[in-house]
Amino acid sequence: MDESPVYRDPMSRHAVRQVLWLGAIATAGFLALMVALAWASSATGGGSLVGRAIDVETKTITRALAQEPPQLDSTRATDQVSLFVLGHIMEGLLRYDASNRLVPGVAERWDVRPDGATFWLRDDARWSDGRPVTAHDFAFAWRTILDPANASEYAFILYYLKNAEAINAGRMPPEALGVTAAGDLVLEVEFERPVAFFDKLVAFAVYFPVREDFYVSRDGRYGADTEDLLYNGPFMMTRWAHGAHVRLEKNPHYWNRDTVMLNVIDMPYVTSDTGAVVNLFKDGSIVSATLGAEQLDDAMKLRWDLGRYSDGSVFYLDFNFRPERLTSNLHLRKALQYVNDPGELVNKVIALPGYQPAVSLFPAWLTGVERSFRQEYPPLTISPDLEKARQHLELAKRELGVAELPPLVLLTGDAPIANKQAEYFQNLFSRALGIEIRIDKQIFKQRLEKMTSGDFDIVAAGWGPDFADPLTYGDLYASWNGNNRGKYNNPELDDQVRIAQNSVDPRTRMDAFGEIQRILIEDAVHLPNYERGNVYVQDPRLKGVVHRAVGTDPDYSQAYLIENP
Amino acid sequence: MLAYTFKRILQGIITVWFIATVTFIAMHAVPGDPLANERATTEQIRLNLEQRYGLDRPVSEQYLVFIGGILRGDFGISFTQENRRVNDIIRENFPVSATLGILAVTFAALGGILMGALTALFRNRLPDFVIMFLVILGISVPSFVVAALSQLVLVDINASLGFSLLPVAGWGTLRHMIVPSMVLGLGTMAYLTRLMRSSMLEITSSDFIRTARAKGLPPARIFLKHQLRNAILPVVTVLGPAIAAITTGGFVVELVFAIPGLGRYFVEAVQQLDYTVIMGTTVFYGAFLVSMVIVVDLLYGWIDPRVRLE
Amino acid sequence: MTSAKRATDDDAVLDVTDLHVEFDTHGGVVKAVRGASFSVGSGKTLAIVGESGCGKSVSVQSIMGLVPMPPGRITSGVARFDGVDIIRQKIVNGEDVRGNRIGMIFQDPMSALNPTMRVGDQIAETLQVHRGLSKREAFARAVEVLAMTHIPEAEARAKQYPFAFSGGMLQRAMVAMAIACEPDVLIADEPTTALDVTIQAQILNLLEELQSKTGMAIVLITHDLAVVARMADSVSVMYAGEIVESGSVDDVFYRSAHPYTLGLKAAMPRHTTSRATGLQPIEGAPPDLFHPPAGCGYFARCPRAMRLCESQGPVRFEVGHEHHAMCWLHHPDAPRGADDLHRGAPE
Amino acid sequence: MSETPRFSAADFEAAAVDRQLQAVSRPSLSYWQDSWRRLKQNRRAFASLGMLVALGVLTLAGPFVWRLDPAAQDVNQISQAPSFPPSALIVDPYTAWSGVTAEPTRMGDVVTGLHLAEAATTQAVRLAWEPVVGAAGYVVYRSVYDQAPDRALGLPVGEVVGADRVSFEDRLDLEPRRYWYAVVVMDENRAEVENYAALVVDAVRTVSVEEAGLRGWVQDVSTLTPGDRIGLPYHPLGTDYLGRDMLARLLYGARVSLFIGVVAPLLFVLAGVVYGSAAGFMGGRVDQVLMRFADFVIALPFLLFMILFKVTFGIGPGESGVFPMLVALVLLGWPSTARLVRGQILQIRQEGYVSASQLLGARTGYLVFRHMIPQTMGVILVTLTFAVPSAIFTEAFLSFIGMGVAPPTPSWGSMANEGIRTMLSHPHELLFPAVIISVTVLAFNLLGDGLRDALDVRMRGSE
Repeated sequence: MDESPVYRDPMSRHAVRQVLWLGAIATAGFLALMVALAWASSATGGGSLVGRAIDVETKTITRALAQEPPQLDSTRATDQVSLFVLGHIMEGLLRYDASNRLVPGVAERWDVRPDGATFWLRDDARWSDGRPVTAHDFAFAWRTILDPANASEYAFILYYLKNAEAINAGRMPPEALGVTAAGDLVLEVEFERPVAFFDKLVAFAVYFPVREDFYVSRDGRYGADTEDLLYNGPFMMTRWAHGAHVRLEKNPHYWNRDTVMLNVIDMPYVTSDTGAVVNLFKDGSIVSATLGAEQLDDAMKLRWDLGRYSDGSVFYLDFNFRPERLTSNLHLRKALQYVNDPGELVNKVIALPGYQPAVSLFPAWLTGVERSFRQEYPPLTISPDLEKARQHLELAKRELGVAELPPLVLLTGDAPIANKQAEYFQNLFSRALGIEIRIDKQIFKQRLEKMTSGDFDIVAAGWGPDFADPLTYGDLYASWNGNNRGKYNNPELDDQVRIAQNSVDPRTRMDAFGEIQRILIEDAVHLPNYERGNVYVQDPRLKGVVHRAVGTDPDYSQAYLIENP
Repeated sequence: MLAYTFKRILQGIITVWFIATVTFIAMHAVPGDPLANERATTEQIRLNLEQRYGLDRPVSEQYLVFIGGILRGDFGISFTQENRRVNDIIRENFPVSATLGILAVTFAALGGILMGALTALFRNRLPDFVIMFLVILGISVPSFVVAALSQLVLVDINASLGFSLLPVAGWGTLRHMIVPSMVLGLGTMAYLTRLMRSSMLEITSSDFIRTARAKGLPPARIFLKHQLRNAILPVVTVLGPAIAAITTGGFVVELVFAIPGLGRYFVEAVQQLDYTVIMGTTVFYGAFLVSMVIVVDLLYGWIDPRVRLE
Repeated sequence: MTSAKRATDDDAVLDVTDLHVEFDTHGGVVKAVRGASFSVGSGKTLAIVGESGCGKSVSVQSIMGLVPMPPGRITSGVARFDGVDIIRQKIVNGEDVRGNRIGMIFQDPMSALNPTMRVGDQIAETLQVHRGLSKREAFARAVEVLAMTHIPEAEARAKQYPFAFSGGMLQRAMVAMAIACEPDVLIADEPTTALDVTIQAQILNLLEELQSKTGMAIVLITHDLAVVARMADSVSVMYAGEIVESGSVDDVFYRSAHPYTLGLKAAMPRHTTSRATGLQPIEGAPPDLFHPPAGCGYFARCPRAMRLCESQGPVRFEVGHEHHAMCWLHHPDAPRGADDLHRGAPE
Repeated sequence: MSETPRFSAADFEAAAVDRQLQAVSRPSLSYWQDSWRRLKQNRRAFASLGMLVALGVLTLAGPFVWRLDPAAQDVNQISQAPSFPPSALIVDPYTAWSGVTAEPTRMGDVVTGLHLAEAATTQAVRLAWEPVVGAAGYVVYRSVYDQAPDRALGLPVGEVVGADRVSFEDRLDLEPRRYWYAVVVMDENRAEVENYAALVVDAVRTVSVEEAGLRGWVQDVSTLTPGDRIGLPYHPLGTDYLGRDMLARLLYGARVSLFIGVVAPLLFVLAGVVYGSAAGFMGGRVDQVLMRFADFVIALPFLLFMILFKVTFGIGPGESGVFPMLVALVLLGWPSTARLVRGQILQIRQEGYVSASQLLGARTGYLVFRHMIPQTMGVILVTLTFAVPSAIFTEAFLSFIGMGVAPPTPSWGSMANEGIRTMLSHPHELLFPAVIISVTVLAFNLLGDGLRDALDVRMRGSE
């Protein structure tokens, strides 16, 4: 009986050819649909041509933005990206130059006295509509910030001006502010109390000018789009597709325009994923990219030349000093202090060259009287010592009257880095001292809620500078400061903070900051972790880009292009 | 048919109203102060901010303001993106997400049906195993990995070619859409492939296919008119929610490929407790989902007459 | 003397000889059809009758290529249609035989139609494929054919979907579908089994009417002898994969030449059956086709079984003009009893 | 035809035929027995069943076999790829280095005499050099490739301010490998000059006595003296981003991920099936209301309600909320299955056998579960096998926002998510969890396929 199956199932042989043929139509249909949709979406959405990183002829550079600038109304801006864009399209009374010295901006001359300050404006400072920048613009801007209706979150930075706080509280009208335009080009300022670093304050974006008639004409939409802004800085915004594309072009009306070498800063990519940004750099689409630990090997293999800069912020573990919390016990904090090893955290766990182990609340970049603050006031160094730590632990247990410590709660956010560090500390404290740490992971707003309500024992926190003076960190642990989430209350420290706030003499202020630093370490008020920095790669043909801890960072206003590196 | 559609639209509106109300209550029940920021704000500034966003009024009143807003089609101003009306966010970012979503779903559906049919035809033979393996990989590997790896491949291709065949990231032209939509559609395609295979197997052994073959119809016609038409039913039922999920779930792809879509607003709004954006996006997404489900049910009715009258 | 060679009927439209079909199953190989031969002339109706599971459906379906292979296999056999063996080659002078030259209807109409396609379209489909008619022309023709099957307001009905049809109407639609291309042969695989008696009669009348009008041959698969008596010109009785008796309907009914045929007739209720006489079922069950018996398949249930029947399979004896039976009782040396088995003229 | 054969008279005697009743040719198998037999038949499905059982055993017995503590961190072995067990040199505990200062006398734009102040170890590499007059400071670079040809200096690991301070201690992520160092002079306005002094260094893995004791590698610390070599614990699958043993974490993580990966899909598919079949079967107004509620659930913002669940369930810090997570997964997971099953039921409801069974007085519950659900088995099994990976990764996402498993308990999904961040530099951290998840999903899919074919009544008796 022959075995050959006489007759194959017709379905399979024919069907394959037909189904594959069907597949071909399907793919063609899919592509056709794509063309149609592409046409539709490019008509509505933000289109971005695939630019190359650098175009030397047109002096154009292309880079990425970490996120869409949320607020370009300088009276209400708070976040890093908005301040970066504002730093390029606006200019305050003073600004920082390439080597971070304060130099004239809109103001040609200025004089700061204990009770106030006078600024003489240059006559050739212009807005992008050609009209001159006057003292009224600054007065109006500062009054608007303090006006309760404007609800600006940074209003407290202007509390140095006379009656500022009262105006912000609605007890006085904005006109009562201690600032007057004595003529178009002279600005008189009265202080609520003496402030030695007022010149550094006016370089901050919150103190930028706003022209009243234009502000009023936009009726509340000021800063919402390119046509709702007036520019007096080196660049102006010519294109803003929200969340997709920001384009800055040289401002022809800027008084200092001949020092501005670039014509266009194009930012057609908005993403916070470091991997994507590095890929864009690798693809030659953007001029610079910040590297994560993930991309270091790649960078070295591709033989990129890398730079690094500190972004000025410092990170630490804060304790909760409310009486019912264990962490209010000094000996327990001392025990944790002797186990804390910022060197191991930075060098092993984070392993990014930009970072520095922190030894004090005051980061290394701060300047003291003449030299750097750290050289003039070296902090007491606490090197890890297991013996002392365990002694303090015993003392703490005896004081608290417990044989074994109950678990401590470490509150942390939901960013991947925060998660990694929390687990590191959890293991460190349990292995070295036998203390059980429970990690309380919360999403951003819930974490803030718990920090304000004090629902934690230890919390991972950090602080970035607003102006180039130690006071931006110095008052963090003052009992009246809202950011003092652990409710640390030390009259001795409060006195030093008031001295630093009110005196004008640099030596007295720096001694006060030295004292604050000593108290924080001796009283183990917090455990310093690291000073954050970045490693970045930049197209060698782009020169003159300035990085700084305070002020516009990175600053392209003095940048220029060279033909080949 | 028109009456049926109208009835469904009415039900849809009620559903969306429910979604809005429940989300509103949930949003206010969740701890956390929408105005709090990393920098503690003084009490005075907090009050000013509350007045600006109308948060100082009792929740019930805020709800009425909100519902009134929706009826007028105004979702209010975002807390975090202070100058942007939520309407603008949706108007500018939704088309991008929708384009990406539709492309991804089309890619997923075509791919899924085609591969599902092939695996059914070649049951337990080589193509079945190969496609099954790809499907397993498609769903076991997190979408972030797929996105990042495909971006790397793009970079290498551009590098080796010397010019930019496909842009590595960004949005605007067709060339920006090809890779992101494929990556986004991958997971759904894997699911549709398996669904299609399962229903194809059941249909192939049914009586009316035997009749069709007895009628001497060419296999392609049998496949297209008879097998496909019946096997596609479960796929269609899943397509509705899939379109909605992809359109708004593209957060990872939008992040890696720097695409200005709506996905990121969904996630960040909840993290920031940005009430107006949460409500705006949720209500809009609810409406979009409901309309997709209606479209799918109508499509389902058109394909399978048996359920048409329900 | 058994005829050495059976004269092939020159007017036979479909002539199947020595068909063998097997299935690979987990339990081993099932020999479903063990050498079936039958043929039907144009305008004639051949009934293939037998218990369920005797292989009658498999025979016709395997010819039409409807048996999935694997697991099915046609190991040998020829099905000559218009001079071509349609087992090996489905295309006869350029046209696919199925649906065009040979139509087929099935037992359960409820599931035999595509639920998601209009009935009219499903009928029109065959015309579009085989006659190249446009969709509109095909649909119009479909309505006419549907009308031929006496479905009321065929025009409206054609636009409806299968779920809106009753069992009888569905079967009519099936018939319409099968005869749309005026096939030469219509294979009806137990067309009336799923229908109640009144609808059954209507369908059978319809088939007769269509046959007389178009002269198409009908191969009717059934287990209902009443239907055979009413419709068939010739009959093949199938048992355990073999045609045990074949001949004209009168030969098989009145001059039954095989004990199984007698058993079938005895099991059929007649007007004379009364509560007293009752029906005589055939004891036992068909043999297991995993290990088909060496001898006669019916041996275990045959009241006239002889020792020879157990050891050796019977040969086909010609017991009359085109009347054959596979039973050793027709052997010249077999004892002649007074039973009513027709023995044909002894040598 | 052949000549009629001749027989003897005896052949024609009546044979005695024993009328035994229906001979049972093969044992009759019940539906489930038949399905089980066909499932065993299907080699692939049975192999996958074996795989799943093996995974189960691995989960339970694993941690007892591989004794390492999944939470023990070793900062000296962070993100190590799988390799044979390393050994380390014992040295005295690390003490801070005051560094070297020298008065600059020599002019020029490059430092000279760049040398190692001490032997290079993984604890610290201490460089020292001769100063240059007029330098504002020095920048130290380090690369893992030769810097020479095109001045690719690599990572800027440090900056020294002041011309007189002429030493630098590098402790950044040191591994026992070769490093190329470069020291560049910064001129007065802090710009780096072109040429540089280079030094090649081979670091040796070292561990301090105190650390060996603390980590428990050596029972009795007193026996250790600097200069000895000890073997560090062996990590066959390497270590993760905090130096924890990957194999231990995979074994321990299996408990969470397999539990969630299996139980959650079962529950929410079950819920979906019941809900969907109810909607599909009853039809009409009830079906409309049920389906609109399903749309309503799908449209709710997942993240917001996860936070709400976390608050309502009152998950304290550090408590692992596996049960509430399960509830959350089920509450928000069932709609898609429900919609699918409803679609199928609508079709099946038309079938003849359903109305026949109704005629025979079958109650709705019996009707749905006995007649309708088996028909939709194919679709249900596909959804079930697809829900496994999504459940595993949703668990990882929930644990990430503090809702699911509290650290340091590992789970496959969270290990994979962590591995993504460093998938280029340390691929093994992503590879192992991703592979084991894929294997689990493959096993479930093959089993699902096998079950689909085994349970499919129409395939009964076929291969």
